[in-house]
Amino acid sequence: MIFQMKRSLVLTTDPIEESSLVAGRLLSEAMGAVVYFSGVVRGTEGTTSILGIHYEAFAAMAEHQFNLLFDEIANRWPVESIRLVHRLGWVRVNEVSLWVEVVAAHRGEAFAASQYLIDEMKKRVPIWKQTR
Amino acid sequence: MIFQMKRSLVLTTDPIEESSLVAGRLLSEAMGAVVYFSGVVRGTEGTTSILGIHYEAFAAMAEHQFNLLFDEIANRWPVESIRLVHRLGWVRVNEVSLWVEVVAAHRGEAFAASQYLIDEMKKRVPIWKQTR
Amino acid sequence: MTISVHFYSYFKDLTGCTETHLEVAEVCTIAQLLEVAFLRFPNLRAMQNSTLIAVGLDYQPKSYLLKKDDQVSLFPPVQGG
Amino acid sequence: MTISVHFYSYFKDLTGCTETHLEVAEVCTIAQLLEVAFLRFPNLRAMQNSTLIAVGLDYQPKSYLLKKDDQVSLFPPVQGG
Repeated sequence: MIFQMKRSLVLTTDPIEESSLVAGRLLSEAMGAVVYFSGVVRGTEGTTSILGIHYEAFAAMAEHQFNLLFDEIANRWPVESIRLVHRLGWVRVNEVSLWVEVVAAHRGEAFAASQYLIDEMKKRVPIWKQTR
Repeated sequence: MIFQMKRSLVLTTDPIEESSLVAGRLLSEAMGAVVYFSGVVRGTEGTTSILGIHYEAFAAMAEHQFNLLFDEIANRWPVESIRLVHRLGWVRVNEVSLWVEVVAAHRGEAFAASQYLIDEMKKRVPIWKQTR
Repeated sequence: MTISVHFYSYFKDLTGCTETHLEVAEVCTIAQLLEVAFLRFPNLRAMQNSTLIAVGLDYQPKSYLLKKDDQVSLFPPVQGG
Repeated sequence: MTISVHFYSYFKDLTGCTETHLEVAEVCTIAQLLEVAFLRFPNLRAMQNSTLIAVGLDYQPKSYLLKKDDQVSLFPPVQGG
């Protein structure tokens, strides 16, 4: 079951090109639901205006922890594929720092899996931010 | 509060161009979360293979019911904007029939509002399908 | 008075038309209109528990009291998305 | 034995380094390693309740028994997304 779910994980200092990512979507004829999440750097942190956020990762551990999470999702929901891109380094306000795509047959599992993925990564995946 | 939420509603027989829609996204600096849902026509209905689905709408009422739903969402969640495109007429297997974008400050409200919108439209908005 | 009634989805097949005009009493609820409709289109009666009813662009209950020039729409459960 | 310890995020500022080597007993838990670390880097002690601990690429509890060549990482709560 675990290995039937396709995964794509990218940690990158390049801007996240959402349109190209969406255009490159693959899904089989049995799939009916795709959920995307784009996390965007907000212009304020608390009450302070910021210019952007610098993201630092313990990259090898981040990849490993993402893969453990993907395994959990594959065991729990019939998801056909997950693609996740997390930006590292300097990300300006209004730019996307996290992009997630979850493809499933039905929307219930696509929404549940994508929310679980984001909630859990924020607890476990070793990435930190520093506002500037 | 209601009128602060931007809305865009399109009912169309043209293919839904997700990449262009994503590229045309507008969001203010206070926004940090965008949720997209793409509903795709599956290749089977029950156990039968199909070629596609023909969507019929009572268009004026569909628009009115979508707007009532947008009002409810605007009253309930601090959502900055919603864009929704529903395809009508003949839609082939693997093509998108419904596309939704919800922009909010935080992911909790973006996920909640998008799921509520889709759940409720499936109960109230007068659109019907006929598989072929 | 005369009430115009529109049909959508497979209700068009059940009735063989997209629109009809039904003659009803001056004081008439949607429930009473439906009885008139079932006499004209007997195939609709079996669907009555799942029939959705709109007047103009809004859903209305069977107790709704019809007014002159009301446009009634009858259709099966919706299936968008 | 000697254990290499990596720091991430503002733990680098608190310690002034990205990596260090700490000398510990041959039988040593992470809890005991942390005590050695707090002597060398007193600023870390205040963070101990929110410190996350990994050995290699996996999180481990303070009761974990260290092995030769274990690579330990210490860092504050993660904030991805």
